[in-house]
Amino acid sequence: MSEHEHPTFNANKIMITLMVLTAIEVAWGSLVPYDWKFALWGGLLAFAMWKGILIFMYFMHMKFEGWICKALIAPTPILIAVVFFALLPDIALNDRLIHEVGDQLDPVDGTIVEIGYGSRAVNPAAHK
Amino acid sequence: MRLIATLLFAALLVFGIWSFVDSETFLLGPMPDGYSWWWPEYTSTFGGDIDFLFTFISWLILVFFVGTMGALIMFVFKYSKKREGKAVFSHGNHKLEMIWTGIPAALLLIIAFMQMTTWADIKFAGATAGKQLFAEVFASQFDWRFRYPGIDGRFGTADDIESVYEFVVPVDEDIVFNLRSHDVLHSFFVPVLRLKQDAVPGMTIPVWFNSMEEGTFDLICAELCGWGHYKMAGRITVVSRAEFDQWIVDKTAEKYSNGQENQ
Amino acid sequence: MSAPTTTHVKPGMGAPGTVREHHEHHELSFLRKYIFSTDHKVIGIQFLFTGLTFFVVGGLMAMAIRWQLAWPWTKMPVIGGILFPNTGEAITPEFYTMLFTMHGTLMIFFVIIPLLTGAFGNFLIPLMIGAPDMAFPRLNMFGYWAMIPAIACIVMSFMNPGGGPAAGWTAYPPLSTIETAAPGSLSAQTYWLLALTWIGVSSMMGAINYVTTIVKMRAPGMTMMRMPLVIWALFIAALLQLFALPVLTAASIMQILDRTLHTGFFTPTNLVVNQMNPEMVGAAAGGQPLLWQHLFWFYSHPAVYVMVVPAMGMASDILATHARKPLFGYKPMVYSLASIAGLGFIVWGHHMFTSGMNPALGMTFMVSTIIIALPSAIKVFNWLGTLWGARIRLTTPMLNALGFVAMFIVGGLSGIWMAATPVDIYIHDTYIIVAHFHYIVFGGSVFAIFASIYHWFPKMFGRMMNETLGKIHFVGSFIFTNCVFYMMHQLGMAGLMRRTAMPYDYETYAHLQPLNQFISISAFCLFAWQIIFVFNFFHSLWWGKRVGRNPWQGCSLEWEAPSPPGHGNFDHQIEVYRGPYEYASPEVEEDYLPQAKKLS
Amino acid sequence: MTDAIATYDSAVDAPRDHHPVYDYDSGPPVDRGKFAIWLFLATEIMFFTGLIGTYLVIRTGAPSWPNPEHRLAIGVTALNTFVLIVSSWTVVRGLQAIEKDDKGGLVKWLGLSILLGSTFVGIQAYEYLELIHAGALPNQDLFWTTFYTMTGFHGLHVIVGVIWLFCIWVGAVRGTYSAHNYLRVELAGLYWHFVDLVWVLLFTLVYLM
Ligand code: HEA
Ligand code: HEA
Ligand code: CUA
Ligand SMILES: [Cu+2]
Repeated sequence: MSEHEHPTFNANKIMITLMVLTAIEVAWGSLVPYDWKFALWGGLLAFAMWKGILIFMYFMHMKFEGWICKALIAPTPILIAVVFFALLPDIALNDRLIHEVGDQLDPVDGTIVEIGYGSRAVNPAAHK
Repeated sequence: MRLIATLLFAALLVFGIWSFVDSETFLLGPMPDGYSWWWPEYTSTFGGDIDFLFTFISWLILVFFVGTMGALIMFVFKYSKKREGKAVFSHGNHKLEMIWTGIPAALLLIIAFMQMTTWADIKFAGATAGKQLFAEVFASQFDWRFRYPGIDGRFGTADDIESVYEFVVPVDEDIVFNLRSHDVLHSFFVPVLRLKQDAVPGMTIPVWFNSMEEGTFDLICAELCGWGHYKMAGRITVVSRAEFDQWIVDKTAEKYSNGQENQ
Repeated sequence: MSAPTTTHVKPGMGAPGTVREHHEHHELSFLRKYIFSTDHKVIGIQFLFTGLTFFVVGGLMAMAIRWQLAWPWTKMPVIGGILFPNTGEAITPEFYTMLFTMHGTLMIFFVIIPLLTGAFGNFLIPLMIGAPDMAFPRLNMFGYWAMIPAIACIVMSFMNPGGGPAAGWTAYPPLSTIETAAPGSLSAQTYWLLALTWIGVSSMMGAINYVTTIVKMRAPGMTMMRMPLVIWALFIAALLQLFALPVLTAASIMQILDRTLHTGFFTPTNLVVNQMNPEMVGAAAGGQPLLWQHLFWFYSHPAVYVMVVPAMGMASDILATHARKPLFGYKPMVYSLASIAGLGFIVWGHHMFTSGMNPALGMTFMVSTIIIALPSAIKVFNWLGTLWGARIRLTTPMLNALGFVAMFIVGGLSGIWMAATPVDIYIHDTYIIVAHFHYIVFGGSVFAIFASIYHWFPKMFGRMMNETLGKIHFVGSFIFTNCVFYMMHQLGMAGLMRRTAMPYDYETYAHLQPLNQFISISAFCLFAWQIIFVFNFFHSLWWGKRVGRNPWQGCSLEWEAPSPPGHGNFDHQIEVYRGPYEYASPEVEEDYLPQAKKLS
Repeated sequence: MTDAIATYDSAVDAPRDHHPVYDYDSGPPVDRGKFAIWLFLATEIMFFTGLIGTYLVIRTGAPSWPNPEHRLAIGVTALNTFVLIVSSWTVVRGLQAIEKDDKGGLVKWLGLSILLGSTFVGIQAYEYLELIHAGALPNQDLFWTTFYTMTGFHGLHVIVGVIWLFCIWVGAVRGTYSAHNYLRVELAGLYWHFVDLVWVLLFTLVYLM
């Protein structure tokens, strides 16, 4: 039935790569300090992307698909970027947010965590 | 049918032109003292810029309206007549296509650029940054409250003055205020000031205006905020600086005489 | 476009032109034939009837809105006693809020989108590309049946004892998520969101089907660039739905969770609504109302193009057919449709200019919004180009299509005001907006729907609709529509805000009541005038003149099939030799050259 | 105007009975089912864009965010991640088996995938129970809000995937699929891999980051 010769790739090899990557990732996540945002996030995102691409290309054999399936998926990365970057200035980097910091007790281990936003008041100058 | 159709579309065209050209009294004759079917006179400094842009765009779209509707009416009138022979066998014209893509594109880009400075003047952070904060405006279901720093000019001190419903501001001065809400969305809308800004819970939004005229004007909530949205009215009273200072003094006196210093 | 003879027959999965034998000899039971049908034509007609029914409901709500605005808080004639026995038979503010919320929701999600994509998408796509049915008939049936829970939810929402949803069709939080903010909307809003989710599922199933059918099931010779513009339009609208709708679904789910599980996506900290703090009663907080607005408009702006793009396609088809002239600039038309769709994804912020959105972002959205007027301009000019030098037959479909063009121009041009950020500061949420979108959705989409009903009614039911009645219907509708919606611009110019139950207490608005009364009376007339259409529709259904395959002498493939087409659509093998608009072709004697006609 | 409207002529206009159904495949060489499933996956991608995008912007906007290590059991979930990846791999093996007409292989590998998928759901259910027991509810704070929404919807997808695979497995046991007919296996597999892919991202973003 299928329209083309089915791609043969070594699934075991991909699987093992994924396993190893996951292991490294977990190690990375627990070894890199939580405050080293750049290294932590950068590394983790890179590993996640790598794994995602492996699954996408081989397990979902997008690599062996014709142009048509690629075209169907092509708009999504663009739209993802559009959504994300349009939300950034308003939600993530919004400097007009002002909330009192609310300390909360962590329900699981009882430590105090800060949830909510710091007082990033507008125009501190105006407030004198 | 041909005549009826032509007349119908022509009526829309005539109507449209009429509403633009005779915008003040369109259809219903002269209005009582200063009311019109058009925008009310502006009183803020940036009102002029906005009105200019509006008028400019109005004329531009009027031109396109007349052009396209005119062509439509003409073609309907001319080509729905019973005639011999077939229609023109044409699948398009590349050159024409370029022209009628190019000209609107240029005009649209001009509009886009024209408005940037006005927009930046009104809304960008730079327009309010570093300026003395005049008041804090709280919107809540369904009233407006205004907090002034009081005589000492500082917020959060005992002599802060609060006013409900009425926002008193001095004329000819840049008024910078922080707009807040603690329940749902509201919108600070003063038609004559050409000013509208939503109040968003969780956000403090700096807003500014400068009224060039004295008087009292309606302050309207323009964002749906519940069943009482329609009656969430306020009032802006623009007075001279001297009157304003006097008002502050009076308010302070009133506050202390009522024994309301429980800040 | 001039009839190249080489057909790009790409062998697909099977041999080219696989002919399946037809085994259907027995009559299907009534249930299988009309209720649980997998036939795209029946499903299309199901959508048509559902949509029109809700159109009447939504229209009635509009009338109630108009009653309130003209004669606020006065006794409503006839139905007042039934609806408001306790408030002197007059509308209450809560009820008014619910009225426009439900009016907007029904009209957009249960009328225009189901009619355009559901009814005509289903009916026309297989017929116009020469396919026997949709690619997945069963999925298609489920697509219609997913409307049923949606309808159930919206009815539940409407009938909710505490009152209906009260946050506008845009459902901005926190008004929509905090129960104390809008008394009466306790579970109604949740049902409303569920209805939206179900209707989304329905649209998504439809869209997957349309795209697959159009790409995979075109008749031999029917290349993409030979498809009628309706099909292009429906194709593009389906893609818009596919890529935008899931985001709304995700957002509605978040809002449902905010309401039911008290999560905190859209609830900021330290909220105090009606003396109640959500955090005190155990809700999470720290979220942001603007998040919803972004996600909502990320879908709902493309959705407004879903409401106009198929209408544009229909108008293009009908204009060319009844002008007896090839469509002017087929390719530019296709490209402009595609660019409307593409740009449609990056302009949603123009609904949020004054919402507290970052002003720099506002400027970006302003530029993209202004640019999106360009493809629309191309379309308008090409329609006019089509009329130039034509031999116009002023039939009812043609009149309605012309009405579409005229009103789309008016509605589209007022969009330019709003796209200008500083101007939008004044006109945002005023009646200019209401006028703008009613011109496009009522004057535009609804007139295109009227045109399409008149145009394809013979194909759907094998009978003609009455032309004279149709013309009377058009003339009256056109006049009253303009009386209603043109005058709304004037209201907006005076600064009148939308969603105001009783504006005349404001000094600024006190003088507007006579104008509102004029608008309301026109609206009642508009509604009453539709009785002619309803009569014509049902009368013609049974007693209309029988027609043959091709009553309008059209070129596209649906006219090759019998009227109404039987199971499997075509009774002879279709092959396509040319584009869809070969009217007035010099190659033949008649003034039309059908796509499937072979010239020796 | 009505002169343009052709009247009904039964000689040409009446439908001809007993005609065959003309079904033609026009498009690019890809199966309809596969085409549709990719469209469907595109909608799924956009759906998760909504959820994950929301999480990312809320998270980057928050000045402080609890370290997931303190709140979640990373070890168990890492194990779960392995389970899901292995299940994806078994599906691939199943597909490769049926391509070679190895029907027994398909049954075996698919069965394994279903087991692994169920294990994943089980472990996640256990994790949820533990968390809820410890008092972590979605209305606690934004961390839990986003956590439950994202993993919950992913979990629902896994359940749907398991049911789907199970239907395919029943077919495989009955011997429906062969080297010439395995499209349905492939489609279910595509969905399963997609669910796996989403998990790979979620695990990183929610548990590790
Ligand atoms: C089918 C529906 C539809 C369509 C097609 C459009 C088309 C457009 N819309 Fe509209 N819009 C809505 C439905 C629609 N809109 C709805 C429902 C709302 C309100 C939602 C709510 O808040 O409830 C809304 C609100 C809305 C706003 C927000 C206003 C506010 O709330 O403050 C804006 C702002 O930019 C806008 C702009 C535009 C523009 C620029 C177009 C353009 O695409 C129009 C392009 C067309 C033309 C320009 C006309 C034809 C061209 C010519 C004749 C050629 C020459 C012209 C020039 C060179 C200028 N619309
Ligand atoms: C798709 C869209 C659509 C349509 C067609 C309409 C149609 C109409 N609308 Fe509506 N409207 C909206 C979409 C639409 N509207 C939206 C989205 C809002 C915003 C809501 C919000 O703020 O949240 C709104 C808001 C809105 C308001 C503003 C309320 C407010 O803000 O306070 C008003 C006020 O006058 C109004 C009036 C009307 C009128 C008089 C019609 C008339 O044109 C209606 C006439 C109807 C008919 C004439 C029906 C006739 C029936 C048939 C022809 C079917 C025949 C049937 C068979 C054959 C079975 N509408
Ligand atoms: Cu406050 Cu509307
Ligand atoms: Cu829009």
